[in-house]
Amino acid sequence: MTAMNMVQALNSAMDVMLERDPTVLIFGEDVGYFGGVFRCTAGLQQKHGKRRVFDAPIAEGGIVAAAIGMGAYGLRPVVEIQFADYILPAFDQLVSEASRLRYRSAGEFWAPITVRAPCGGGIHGGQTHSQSPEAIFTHISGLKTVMPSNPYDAKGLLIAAIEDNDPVVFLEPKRLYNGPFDGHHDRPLQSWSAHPAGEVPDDYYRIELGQAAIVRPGAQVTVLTYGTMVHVCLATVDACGIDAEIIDLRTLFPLDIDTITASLRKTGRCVIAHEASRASGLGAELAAQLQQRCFYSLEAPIERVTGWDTPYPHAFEWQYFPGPGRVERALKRVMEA
Amino acid sequence: MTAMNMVQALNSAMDVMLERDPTVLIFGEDVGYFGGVFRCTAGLQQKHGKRRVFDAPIAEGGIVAAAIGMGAYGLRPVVEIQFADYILPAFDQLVSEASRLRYRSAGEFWAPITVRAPCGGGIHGGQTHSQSPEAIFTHISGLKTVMPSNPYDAKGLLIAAIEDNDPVVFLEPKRLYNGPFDGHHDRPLQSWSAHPAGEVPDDYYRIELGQAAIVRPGAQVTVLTYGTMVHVCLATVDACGIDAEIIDLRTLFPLDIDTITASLRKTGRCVIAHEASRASGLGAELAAQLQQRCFYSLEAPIERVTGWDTPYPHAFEWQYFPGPGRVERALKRVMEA
Amino acid sequence: MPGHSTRGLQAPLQLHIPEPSARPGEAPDFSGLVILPAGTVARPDVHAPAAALRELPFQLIRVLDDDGHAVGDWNPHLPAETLRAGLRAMMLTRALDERMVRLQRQGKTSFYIKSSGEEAIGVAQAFALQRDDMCFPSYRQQGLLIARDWPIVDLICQIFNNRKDRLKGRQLPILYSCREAGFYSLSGNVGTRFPHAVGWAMASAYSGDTRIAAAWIGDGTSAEGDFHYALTFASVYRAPVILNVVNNQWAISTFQGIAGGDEATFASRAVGYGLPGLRVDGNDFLAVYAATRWAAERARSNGGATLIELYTYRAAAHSTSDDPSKYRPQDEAAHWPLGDPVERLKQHLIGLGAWSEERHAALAETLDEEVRAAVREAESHGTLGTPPADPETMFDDVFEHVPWHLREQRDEMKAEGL
Amino acid sequence: MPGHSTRGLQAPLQLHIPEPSARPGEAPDFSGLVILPAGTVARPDVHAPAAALRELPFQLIRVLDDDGHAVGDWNPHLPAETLRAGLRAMMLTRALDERMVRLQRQGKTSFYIKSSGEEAIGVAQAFALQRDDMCFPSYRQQGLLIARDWPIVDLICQIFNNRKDRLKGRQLPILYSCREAGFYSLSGNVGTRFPHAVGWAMASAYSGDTRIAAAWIGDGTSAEGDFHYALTFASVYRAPVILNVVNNQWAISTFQGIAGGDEATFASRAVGYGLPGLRVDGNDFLAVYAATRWAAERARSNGGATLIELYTYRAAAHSTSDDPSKYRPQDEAAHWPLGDPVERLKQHLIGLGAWSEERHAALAETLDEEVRAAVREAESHGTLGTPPADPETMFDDVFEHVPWHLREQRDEMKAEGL
Ligand SMILES: Cc1ncc(C[n+]2csc(CCOP(=O)(O)OP(=O)(O)O)c2C)c(N)n1
Ligand SMILES: Cc1ncc(C[n+]2csc(CCOP(=O)(O)OP(=O)(O)O)c2C)c(N)n1
Ligand SMILES: [Mg+2]
Ligand SMILES: [Mg+2]
Repeated sequence: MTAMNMVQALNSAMDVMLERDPTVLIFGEDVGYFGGVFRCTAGLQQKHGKRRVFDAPIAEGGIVAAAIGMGAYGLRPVVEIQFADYILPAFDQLVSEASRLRYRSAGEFWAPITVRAPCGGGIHGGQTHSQSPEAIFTHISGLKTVMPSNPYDAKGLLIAAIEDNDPVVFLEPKRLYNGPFDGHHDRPLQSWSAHPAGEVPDDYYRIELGQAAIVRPGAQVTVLTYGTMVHVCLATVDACGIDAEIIDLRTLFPLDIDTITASLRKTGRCVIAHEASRASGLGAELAAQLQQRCFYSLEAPIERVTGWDTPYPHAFEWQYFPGPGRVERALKRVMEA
Repeated sequence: MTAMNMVQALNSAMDVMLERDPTVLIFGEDVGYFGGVFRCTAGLQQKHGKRRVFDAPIAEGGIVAAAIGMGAYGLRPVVEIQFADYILPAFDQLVSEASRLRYRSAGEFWAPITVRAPCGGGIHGGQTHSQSPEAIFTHISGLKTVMPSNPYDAKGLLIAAIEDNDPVVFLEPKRLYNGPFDGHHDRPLQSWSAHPAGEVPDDYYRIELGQAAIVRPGAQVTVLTYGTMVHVCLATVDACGIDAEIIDLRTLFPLDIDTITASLRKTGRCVIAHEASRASGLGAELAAQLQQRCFYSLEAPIERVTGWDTPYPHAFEWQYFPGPGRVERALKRVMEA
Repeated sequence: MPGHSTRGLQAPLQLHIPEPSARPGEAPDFSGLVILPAGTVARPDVHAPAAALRELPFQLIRVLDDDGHAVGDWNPHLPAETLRAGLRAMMLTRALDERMVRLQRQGKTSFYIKSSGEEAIGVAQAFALQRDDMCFPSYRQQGLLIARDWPIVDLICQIFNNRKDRLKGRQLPILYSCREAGFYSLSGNVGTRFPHAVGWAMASAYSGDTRIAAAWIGDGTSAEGDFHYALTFASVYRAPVILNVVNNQWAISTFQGIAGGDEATFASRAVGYGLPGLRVDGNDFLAVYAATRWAAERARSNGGATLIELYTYRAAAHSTSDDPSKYRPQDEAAHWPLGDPVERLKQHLIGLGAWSEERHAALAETLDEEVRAAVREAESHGTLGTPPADPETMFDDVFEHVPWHLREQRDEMKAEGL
Repeated sequence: MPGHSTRGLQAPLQLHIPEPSARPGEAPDFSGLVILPAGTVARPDVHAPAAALRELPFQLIRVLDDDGHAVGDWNPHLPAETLRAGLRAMMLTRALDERMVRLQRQGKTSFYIKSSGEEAIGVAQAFALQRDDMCFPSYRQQGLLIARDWPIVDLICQIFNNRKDRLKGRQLPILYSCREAGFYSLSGNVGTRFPHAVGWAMASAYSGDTRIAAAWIGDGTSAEGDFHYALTFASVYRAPVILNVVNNQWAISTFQGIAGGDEATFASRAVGYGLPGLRVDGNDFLAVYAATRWAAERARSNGGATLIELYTYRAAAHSTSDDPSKYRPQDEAAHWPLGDPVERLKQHLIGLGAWSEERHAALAETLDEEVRAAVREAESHGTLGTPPADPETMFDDVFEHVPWHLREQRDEMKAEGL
């Protein structure tokens, strides 16, 4: 066990996989010599050689396309998209190719690729370094989408993603890279060193895709969330004294429906929290599933606490970000309904 | 008034707008001399000249990008993407540029573009000529998304879309081009000539964006649908004797929430039907909105009848397509709940 | 200085919209094409630096002259046996195409795409590659499969989407996938697999393998971003790949000028990436073979990628959904100055004394019968409308393992009796 | 023949990963650059056919020689007054950049991007264009705005995201939009506006206007699909646009070889699209002016687009978030063989007898004071952390008219007291 922040945990996951599996290779913008603008691949080229870890042209579509071709050959490429905002030039390759290759070839070819990208806001990144595009991936049949909320999960999930034989979009809430941000931007920064999930095994381990984690058991209301919002919700619940059950989805698609519905059947109330904008966000799918599966258990309308349906406005970050105040009031509305 | 099918109505809308507004121009793959693979622009180059109506390179991203630049100049380009399946290479331009230009420039520049694309299945088009990608557009702040279900609406909505100063994704259910397909693929083809909405004014008229249409008033259950599924739902309801209120959304974003919620408050029951796959489809957003806004009116879980969460499988079109049988059983489930 | 304007004196700008040389009702007009005699282009060393080859993509590599003689540096000097095998594969490709279009008209399949006039491309290129080199074709290189002796009955079963369709009815007719034949899965999206070939080739190099990759894209499709990605990655990482642009003059109804072909050759796109660009008479079996061989040798010796423009003409409709008489002169194909690939190889073989009209006619008949037999066999497994597999298989292969939501939807479908 | 394999005899393939000539701890090494003397490249007629210009993109257009003399065909013979105006604009750009980085360190803004070493590009190009020609810049052409006399206080207000920020706090610092100055809205996405410029130029031509467009993209960003779209559309429709690639050798930590620059010049990408490609010493004010002028005249006379590679060096960090000593030799900028654009124009003016060290020092001081004054004025409207506008404005401009769901969300935000 070593104390790691999320960057170090991700780095360790890739290091372990480069060591274990000669078909694993890593490329992306600035990931080689420099080690990535967030340092997630720092030292990996130096350790494993530039054949295994190298810089790519600024062409996200080309990066994903090359990875698919490598995957079809038999390699297991892990590519970094510098910001999730910049995954869109690769969207056609992800949707029309990566996600369909196995299906249309009836299993002759597949794309065991992992596409890592830092996502989310809270870092003063403005419109194009703050987005949370996960919902659009969850609409695509054949893609898996993952978002860890702490170093321990990050490493275990990334290893599982790399070993997965299907394409995985692996979104990393960059606001959590250095510490468990609870949404109180006016308070001192927290660090992972004080957090139990900042203790990370040095070796190989997996956290299976498709399994949510109940990060706080509770009886009164279910909170479904993921990424940075896990910590915002935890802090909010701790502060406001509502006995909420907080579920960190971890894998956004396919959902861990059993864990989710079991919780809701128990509590009868639900708040969904995500940073992404509301309309057709992942919260919509969750609410749609739950109102159908747990209709007779529901005691209040399911509330969504989300980013507004606007681009991410740089100077109004804290009015946009669904912070503790908004989570708390949603919880109260749901409890009072 | 002239009897028109949907292709002719769309053609008429573009003809009228080319005539009225010298800043309107049309380009896209095969739309010029040939008039489009579905003939929607037939005769327009011959009538208005190749400066106004011309072929474009096979580069959907370039087509949309060029249109945005033209829009910023002051033109009102209408571009055709040959199939909605092929809009994805333009996704980054639509999301990162068209939808954000006005916002990020605080109104200095905007993109008054219309992106037309035939969508949907039921024509034996296989995986890449059958998709219904509307949900991903409805997640993007700054885009409007429209889908007509008949010739009359198609013309009025397309004119409104062209005149709109925001970017509009205009999806045309290609299975409806020639007739109001009711999902009974084993019955003779119907034609628009026998349908009241096949009577179309020759001149200019608008159907405002953002307004749904109640295509069948009813008291027992609300059916929310759009595109081809409007006719499938109408036929199903006619056949099964349930007094359903069928709402054709027409504009998929922004939604006509008042019409929708008023209906649900009245009926207390709801079925949502769309061709697109289920997970994170538009039905999710509708269900999420409705369970929240009409919680205390709801007498049964909201059901979604949708395409399955697989690519569109060519030879199993009628097992994939959410046909009358599935709609009927969903209605019954909702009525019996 | 900025701000200083001379607007009043300036002539207005004009938008240029390119037009083909002839439209329906007009006489075909290829007078604009400058085609130099066969044998005039020098063949550089396969290790020549790309910088020394910058004018090559503006020339046209031809081996077979107007009399059917093989001339010049690029003549690959293939044995007659190989030429006859190539002729046979081209003729079989053509026979299959003809028969399938008829069956489409008879309603036995919904869709087909012919490669008429372009048979030399898939076939000669397959001959120039090794059998385990990996091909990333577009939908018009069925010749690759035929040249690699892939059983046509397997293709027809896919076209019929019948019980023996290995793709389980999931794909439109002709969107094959034949891993064993080194033929990558096709998709309806044009262009998207072009950069996969580069990734595959990089993977082969990464692995110290000896296999190279080859990819095909149309003149029209070269405008997609995927084309640029492929060239960029191929150049940067010196990937062992052959990138082919099949310039058959048309992209459905759109002539090659709308993809930029009036302003420069497609082969010359190579220049800006520091790659060799070869422009080849695509209807000349020997030239296509020779150019591909050159590029393959270069790639195999770690010399990196080559861009090849195959200059040809789409002699048939775009697909069975298309009617070219709506946008180009009906008889344009007949006026194509580079002739027909089958006819040209046949004449060459006859000139060599290694073939005859009689043998040719007999072979054509044999191949037609071969196709008919394959059709009969395929039909015994069903045609259009025959369920290809259990509809439940629809939920397989979305992921490696079927997840809960698809199991649920599969059950829902079964419960619905679909 | 296919199937015939000689695998056993073949050497394994290898993956090539390009590397820059020096890394931290090593001596800067530009010995690989072949830089011919100034004045050696002939200036073709602006109406010359692109096919006659295919070798041009492999040369380097330079006017100022090592002694600061203007030599050769490309010398634009600008009056001293214009040169001094250009020098001033470059110096003001630099002064602003320096001050802003200091303010960023002081926490008055969160982010900044300098154009150090690249000032000749924005400035000389603005001088060569007309003021109402439309610019589609990347984030490193602030010189355009300065040369067009746009008030720097307006820029600083955006950088501070303060009450006078015309963009209402919506954008990261330096992502300007100045419609009145013909400066298109910037975005954090690299490359996406490059093809907008072509669309704008097509629209200008469509409208019989006389204004042309110009766009800028980085060496690294040229790998995006948007680059290819822009060149394709510009070529096909002969759009009146100047497409600039600023090759400053680096893309954050990635050297230009990863974008293909080791294999061919970026200017030579033009060849494959039938466009002229000019490769220009980007640190030579006169050469940049002359090349841009050539391209502008060509575009204005319906001769279509030109691709210009501006060969320069990013002398500063990528942005205030970057530390280049982590990936390139610390003193690499000082070894850049093409010097510094301000210094070179200054020496040229002194050589002409139209400038002096004293006037230069005095001007530098004046400009520094000008920037300080602008900062003071901007600060009076707030700096980082000062609310730029009412948060409610956050819901404006998503659409032309605020729709119901955003009105509702705005009310929700107000009710939350945010
Ligand atoms: C991404 C995408 N855009 C558009 C289409 C529609 N389409 C199918 S084939 C075709 C023409 C392709 O022309 P070309 O590349 O020249 O190939 P050819 O058909 O001539 O072999 C078009 C536009 C498509 N299939 N995919
Ligand atoms: C689509 C996209 N991908 C990646 C990035 C991250 N990024 C910002 S600047 C940059 C480097 C650009 O280099 P270059 O084009 O050479 O321009 P320069 O910074 O040298 O002026 C990168 C990769 C981005 N902003 N947008
Ligand atoms: Mg073609
Ligand atoms: Mg750069």
